[in-house]
Amino acid sequence: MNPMKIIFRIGYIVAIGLASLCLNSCRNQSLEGMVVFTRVPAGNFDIHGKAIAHKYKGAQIVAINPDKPGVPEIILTPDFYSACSPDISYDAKHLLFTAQQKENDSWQVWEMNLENKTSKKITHFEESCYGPAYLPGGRLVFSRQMPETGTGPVHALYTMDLDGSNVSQITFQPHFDYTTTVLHDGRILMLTKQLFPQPGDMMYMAIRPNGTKTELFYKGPGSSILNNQVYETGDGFVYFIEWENGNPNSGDIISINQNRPLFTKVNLTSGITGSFYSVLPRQSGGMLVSYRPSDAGPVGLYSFSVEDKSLGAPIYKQPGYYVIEPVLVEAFTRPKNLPDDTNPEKSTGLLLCQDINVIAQPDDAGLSDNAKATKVEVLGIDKSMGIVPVEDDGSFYLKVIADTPIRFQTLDKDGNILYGPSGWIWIRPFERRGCVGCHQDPELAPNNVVPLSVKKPPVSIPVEDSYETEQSPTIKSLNKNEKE
Amino acid sequence: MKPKIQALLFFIFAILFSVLDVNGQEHKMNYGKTPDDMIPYGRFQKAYINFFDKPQAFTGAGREKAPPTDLTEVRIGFLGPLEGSAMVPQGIQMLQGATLAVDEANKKGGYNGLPFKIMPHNDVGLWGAAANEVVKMDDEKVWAFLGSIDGINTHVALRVTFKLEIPMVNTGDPDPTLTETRIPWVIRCISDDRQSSYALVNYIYRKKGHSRVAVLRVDSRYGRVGILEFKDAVLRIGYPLVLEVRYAEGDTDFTTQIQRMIDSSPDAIVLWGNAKETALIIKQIRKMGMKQPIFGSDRLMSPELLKIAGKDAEGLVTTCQYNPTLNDSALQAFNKNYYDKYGMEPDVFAAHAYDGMNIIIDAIHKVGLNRVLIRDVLTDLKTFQGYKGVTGKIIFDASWNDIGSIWMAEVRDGKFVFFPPSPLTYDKPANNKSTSE
Amino acid sequence: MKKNKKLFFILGGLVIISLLIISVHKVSRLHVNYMTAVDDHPLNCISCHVYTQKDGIVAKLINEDYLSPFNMAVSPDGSKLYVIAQDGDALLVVDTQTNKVTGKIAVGERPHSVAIKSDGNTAFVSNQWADNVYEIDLSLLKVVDTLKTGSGPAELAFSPDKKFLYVVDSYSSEVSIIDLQTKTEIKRLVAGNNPVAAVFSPDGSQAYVTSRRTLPMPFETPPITELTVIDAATQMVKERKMFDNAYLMENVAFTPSGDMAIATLIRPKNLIPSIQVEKGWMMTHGIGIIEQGNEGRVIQLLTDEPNAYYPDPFDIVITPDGQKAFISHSGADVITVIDLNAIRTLLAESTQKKLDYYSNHLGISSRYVLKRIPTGANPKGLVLSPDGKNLYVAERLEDRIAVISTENLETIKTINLNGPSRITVARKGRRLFNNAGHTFQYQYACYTCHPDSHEDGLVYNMAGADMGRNLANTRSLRDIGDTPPYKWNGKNSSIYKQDGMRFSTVLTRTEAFDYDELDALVAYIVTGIKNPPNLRYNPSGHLTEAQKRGKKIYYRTHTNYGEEIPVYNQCATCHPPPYFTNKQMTDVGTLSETDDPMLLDVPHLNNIYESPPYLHDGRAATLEELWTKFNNDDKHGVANDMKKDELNDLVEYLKSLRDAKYYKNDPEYH
Amino acid sequence: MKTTIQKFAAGAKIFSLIILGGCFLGFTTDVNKSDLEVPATKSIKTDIKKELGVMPVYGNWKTFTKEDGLPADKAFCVRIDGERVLVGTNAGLAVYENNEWKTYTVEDGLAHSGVISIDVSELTGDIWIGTLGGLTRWSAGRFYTFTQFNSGLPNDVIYSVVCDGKDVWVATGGGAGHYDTYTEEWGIYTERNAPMHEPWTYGVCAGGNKIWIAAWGGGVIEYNPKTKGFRDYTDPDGEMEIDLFPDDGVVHNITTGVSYADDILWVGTYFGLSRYDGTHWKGYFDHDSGLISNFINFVKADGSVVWLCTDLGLSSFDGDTWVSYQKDKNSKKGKILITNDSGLKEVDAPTSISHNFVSGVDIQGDNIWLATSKGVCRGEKLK
Repeated sequence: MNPMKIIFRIGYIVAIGLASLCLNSCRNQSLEGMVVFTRVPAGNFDIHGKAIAHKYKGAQIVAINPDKPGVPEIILTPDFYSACSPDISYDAKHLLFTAQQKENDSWQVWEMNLENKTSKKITHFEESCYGPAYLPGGRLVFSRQMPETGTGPVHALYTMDLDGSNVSQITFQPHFDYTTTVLHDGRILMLTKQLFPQPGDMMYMAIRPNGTKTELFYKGPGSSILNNQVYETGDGFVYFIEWENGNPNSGDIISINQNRPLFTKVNLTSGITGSFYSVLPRQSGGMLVSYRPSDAGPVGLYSFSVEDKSLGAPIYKQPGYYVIEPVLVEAFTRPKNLPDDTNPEKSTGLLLCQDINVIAQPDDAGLSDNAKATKVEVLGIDKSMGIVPVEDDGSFYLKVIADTPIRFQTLDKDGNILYGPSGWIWIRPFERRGCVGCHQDPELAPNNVVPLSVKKPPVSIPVEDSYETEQSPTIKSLNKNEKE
Repeated sequence: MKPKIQALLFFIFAILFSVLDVNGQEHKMNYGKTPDDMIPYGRFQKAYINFFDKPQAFTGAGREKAPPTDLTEVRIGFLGPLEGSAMVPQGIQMLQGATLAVDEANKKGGYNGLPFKIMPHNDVGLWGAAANEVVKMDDEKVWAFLGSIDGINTHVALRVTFKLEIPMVNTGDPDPTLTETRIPWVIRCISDDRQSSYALVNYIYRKKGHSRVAVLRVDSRYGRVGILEFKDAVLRIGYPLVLEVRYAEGDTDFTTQIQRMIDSSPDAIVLWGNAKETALIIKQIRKMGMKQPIFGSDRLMSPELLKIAGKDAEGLVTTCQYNPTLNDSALQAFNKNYYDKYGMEPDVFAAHAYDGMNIIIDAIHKVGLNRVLIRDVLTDLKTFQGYKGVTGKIIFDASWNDIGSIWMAEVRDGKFVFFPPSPLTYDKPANNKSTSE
Repeated sequence: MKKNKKLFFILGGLVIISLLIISVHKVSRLHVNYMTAVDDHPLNCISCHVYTQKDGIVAKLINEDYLSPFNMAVSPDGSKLYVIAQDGDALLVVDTQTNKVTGKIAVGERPHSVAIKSDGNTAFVSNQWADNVYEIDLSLLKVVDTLKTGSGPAELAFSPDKKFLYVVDSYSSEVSIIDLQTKTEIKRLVAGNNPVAAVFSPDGSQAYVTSRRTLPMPFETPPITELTVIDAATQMVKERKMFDNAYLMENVAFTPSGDMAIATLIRPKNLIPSIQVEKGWMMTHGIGIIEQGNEGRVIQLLTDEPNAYYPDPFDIVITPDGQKAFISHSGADVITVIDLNAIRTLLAESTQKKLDYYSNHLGISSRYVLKRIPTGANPKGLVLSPDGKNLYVAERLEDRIAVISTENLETIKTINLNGPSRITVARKGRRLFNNAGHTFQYQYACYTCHPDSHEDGLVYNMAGADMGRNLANTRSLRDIGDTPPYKWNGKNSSIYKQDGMRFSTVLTRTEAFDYDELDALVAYIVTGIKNPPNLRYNPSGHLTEAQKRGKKIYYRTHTNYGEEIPVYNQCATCHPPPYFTNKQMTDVGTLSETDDPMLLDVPHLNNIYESPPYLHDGRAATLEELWTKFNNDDKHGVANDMKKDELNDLVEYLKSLRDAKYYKNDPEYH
Repeated sequence: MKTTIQKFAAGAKIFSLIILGGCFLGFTTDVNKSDLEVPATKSIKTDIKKELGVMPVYGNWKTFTKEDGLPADKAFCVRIDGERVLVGTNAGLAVYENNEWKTYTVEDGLAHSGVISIDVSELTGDIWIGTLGGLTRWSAGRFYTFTQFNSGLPNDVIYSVVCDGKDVWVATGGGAGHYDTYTEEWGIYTERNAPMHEPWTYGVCAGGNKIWIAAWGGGVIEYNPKTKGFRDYTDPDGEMEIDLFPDDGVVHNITTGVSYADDILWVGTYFGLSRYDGTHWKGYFDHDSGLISNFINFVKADGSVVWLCTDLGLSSFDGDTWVSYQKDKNSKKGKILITNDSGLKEVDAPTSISHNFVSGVDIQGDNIWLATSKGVCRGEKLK
């Protein structure tokens, strides 16, 4: 080898090293205590909050120091065409976000090292992935757009290790599912909206990171629109933005109590005109909110006092940009790392319903015999999976094919539909799920009795032969509508 | 219906009090056919009161109760050793005998078209007792029941029978005290140990002229109560036993007891126990050199004894409550039908159970489905007095004990040969003080 | 060459040593992996081999003698607080002005409650493990008399005329009535199962006695726990109020007007397959109310919330104005404040049917829970100052009393009882054991199903692979350190493994204990849970005649018929002293159709009389039933040859079995 | 055919009446009916009073049957408990309170619907109920059942139960049982550990610091709780079919009941009555005393008076005078038979006991209650 070449090469390497050192030292500016948010070009923003996934063209993730107004912002994602949905790791050293490198790329999840600002692509799907969030145990959860199967733009939640391995789909329903936050108890709080057979309302559901035990967490009145960014504070409050009854001009800050989320709603900003888009409670107290005072003008970052229910001065506001999804670069308590009781080698899970006839707030008369359901029908996406008679105590016990969306409807003794179809559910492999009833008060604990149905082996779903032959009236009409 | 029953009752009453033949017995005799010289304290003292001169009436209510209208079968209880007892083979024979009677009755149309049904119960439930089984029978609504063999279990059953008021027919327990409780709900259709004892005493002492008798008996209620009458009788005629030794149920080595017998130098031996142990005893007696004649209780009349004791059993004399070889058409028909149905020879328990069950069925036919009326007819000392069954003629005394004829059997050429015992002598009824004047 | 040789030896030695180290390491790794069922445990030998020392110098060094304040009473003038130190076997006198402990009177073993006479001069202290009550002269701070009671005396109550002392006998399930003039017990009345608390109604006409365990119920039927009503005039039980589907009714209080009596309780879900914690599927906690009007209506209401549970409610006190009730949740380190007027309104507007519905409702508590006040570890006894202004809270595992203002509902101060300042590993474990923080949404603590670290008398549907299968009778945790394996199916070779990852997956359903926590928990379970003395059946070691006969049967080798009993089927083969278990797995013919095929762990039998029901699935309500009902084939020992009186003798002997220490050095048992 | 039977019936009636009349003639004295007719008031004619001495006489009988709310007509036993009366029938426990009957059965927690013995603990008020299927403790509304399977109870058929302080004793066919309510220990006494031939026991009572057990076939067993020692009292003649001497011991070994009061033990049998004062035995029979029948179902001593429930009516005796109560089969009216040194007096009464087959009796204050084969009845003390 030519000595010159060798010297040149060494020089080159040293130069690069020095350059990168220099660059690094520039980049290694600590973000501790700063606020990171998404800055969306005004024209690309969904001002009515209807889009569940945030995938704004040209959006950038930006950091500012809220205590030092006037100090210019740092753009963290200059190398990306668009970047959204920042999520800070528990030690505040990393950041997850979703981005497209070039204009026509799909959106994928990236992780940024906040010390050196370098990013690493984590998801490698053909379809886009949105809304990442850290999970305990070195994993993350995100929403993936599913290949089209005729049930609409279905998005499902996935989890994987931070190195991209051990990918696992955890939701299986014709819905748009999206992660909002991970609750302190370790469950994922998912924003979800039914797509098939007809569009449903938005609601928050809590779900274990292995996709089991999904339950309703919160739903607003009517067709309220819910924001995809939720925060739980250390004292047990949960904050988010709700467009009550779908009113597009009034996104309000809502607080609910995590102990009793369904019935503790407080609208903190009903007295404030304008619309809110994001809320970020700070550990030190107070809040940062994305707010737009009127129909015109940008969405800026403001401080907000919960006690006074009043807005402070704008912290960051830039014409032509909407500022949303603020997060704090600040270490916080890791949620509980919930154990996984599913078994990927199994193909079924079990479902127990204690009493199909339990109803919310019974009157003293109780249900008449005619109003009592004696059978339950399990419906798949496009076919009935069988009709199962319930036991005398109203219980039924099913072995359900795993990771398959199903719905239920209750039938009386003559086969007439009493209630239903219900919303979609699915059972994970080896999951064992229980419910008190089909349409009971969601705050009702089960009565302590041995359900008659568990005295026998479970009924397998789909019931043999019923898959094709026993087509229920519901499915028939469904198929007919589709054809039309 | 009512005047009819009343008539019947008053008639029975009248009969009991007025008819000359007070006890329905063929001849006026001492209680239990006891020979005069064997009357308790007969030589020294007249008893202040004799208890069993008259039958005990049942004065309780219940005769007016109408039969149920929703029956699909007529249930009759059965209590016997069916598991967990050394007597299970006998219990099964008893059940088969009873079942044969029921089957025959059902072939003839049952009771007004309703079939009879046996409700079998083991007489000693684990951790329980016969009493609990009788309570279960009451829950099953039986009209009467048959049972059992063991003296303890039968007594326990009898006691609760009185509370429950279920007529009880016993065909297998020879314990004399069973009918001496005065509970007016039981009749016995098999001769008791008192009759066996008297026959043996008569035979051993009077006919064979022995005077020094040693007894080896099983240490159970059967052995203890059975030998009691024998012991009392020989004492009263002046020949107290020279020795009474015992062994436990299930024992196989009797050397000690036999040596004690040798030491007591008897001129005859009486064995009171179950066939199996007694057969071993006989072998060991002969092996140890005793040549004395051997006599024994009713349970020894068994193929099992012949099989085990073999040649050593030759000359053994026992009592038996009936003669299975008697040339009687009913008996032989029973023997045949039984063999055809069960593939085995009936034993004494089967034959008596057959008779007992037939008596129950007859009683139901006569008075209908009312336990008190069934009791009344079973105990009226008239309807079934002198009943001719396959086991012979049944004669009830005032305590409803069967004091009909007994048989004796001797082993000759490896077979039991039956013969009637010599008659006991009676002078005149002794000791006439009775419960009411 | 020589040098080489030397080098060779040195090298060789090094190789051997390193090989040794490696192999020791390897062996240790294997051992630890086996015992813990994980492969990443830090090979910390202390974890299992030091903290679990039960006696000896090491045990002395690593442990402390804590006080553990439990129940309390306040002097009539409010100047003194009398605190039972449950582990300190003492009655502490606290000056409420100076917040200082001013006196300490040694009392009997495991004191439970203290009652102060209205003149303030005399205290009575129940000694739960000594079966007596001490009379204490408070001016002299001296025990002046000992009153004999039934077994396990717990709460004390004076009759309204102050002539009688009612003593709740928690172990023998009775109430002893003691004539305070003659100092003798005049009678015992049957109470509920494991009664603990007694209180007289404000008008003095009746006493309410709550109990902890369910009455004996048929297999697979819900628990029912009794509140016993004693008529003060006749001194007889007047009525027995039944609380369906509830148990562990630790304490009860009347409102000053007497319109309600409120007891703490737990509503367990033992009959439902234990497939999830969410939505109250395992345990719920609340109160039982008896209305004075409405024909004495019995109501149960929860104090839980849909996503937050407040386990192990222990004590309850009601303010003199009848407006507020305070409940100590010993499993959540919280005092719940209840608005009694809100309760009154709810009761007034609701039919019984509605109230029955509410008894399972997790949201209804919003209507009457005013506040949750956090406390130190394991709040137990509560007492109000006579003026009702201060609430004293015994923080048992803190050796501390918290003082809460009943007006602004804040903790205003704490009183240190001067226990050891060091928190030992076992103490930390005991806190973990008692606290529900390691269960999803705080729904239950270890203590909930293992009250007093014993067992709760319930059979749980633990739902192995399928639901409705593999019922499991809760087992006592007393002195189990030397009786591995654990679980009825014997799958866990150590307590470490028992409480490890799988435990969190199927039982607590939240993050597993970390290794430090596991160390602590295991240390507590192995060293800190003792058998109470068997004062009922074997106080002195001298067996009764029946027990002696029973012992002969226990050790017999031949049946009554003289047949030899095979060694494997003799009692003492599987149940040898000192623990009366051979620590093996076996089949005694007791598996039912709903059990997966398996062998069962041979249970230890020390203090077995305290643990009904029996068998792995709790089918046998009494010891007798083991043989009268579930041993038809003589597989669980040969017994069917026995007479009933022999069985009685055997049962009497089994009841005499006590702590293993009594058998370890007894030559008769070897 | 029918007329023949009726004629026959009538004939038989007359015939048996003659026979019966003949029987009575033998021991009834000539009485002036008009003098002795007891009016339906609560008083007795003074001339009878003389005869009676201190013996109480009861009348104004009121009968309760199924029609009045009893679960069954067949009653086994009766026990007065303060303001209420407990009756054991073959269809459950009937409780009479505030003029109403209420029935408790297996559904309520009773061991078995055949209730054959009852006692009340003076100490705790608990009711102990002996049934054909176990022993039930009924305590302030809660039923707890002991059976031969779930406890040390000797056998499920409880012929007799008695509370003695904290101890409960039962007589069963599987032996006498002793339950210490404090220690919850069961003791069983049978032929294996007590001087009995067989385990069958039929009655048990407490008195004189002793427990007395009627051992069916074994006479009377005395148990001394202090010394834990036993003693047996059997019929010295040892024979079932006779009683050799009436006063040499218990009249028969088949004993059906024991009762102790005023330092006297009374023993009922199906063969007569025995009295034991601690030194001497005395026997009483229907032919030599005012005892109405030798067949004694139940015996109950109350102070100086003993009550004998027989198959022919109720007898009472205070050591001097016998008073017996019968129902006249024909007139359905009552009959009072008074026997003392001066012979027998028979008095008609407007009301009668419910049935002559009497199984149980209890007395409290001015009230007496009987359990009979057909109904329960209550009598009032006549003054």
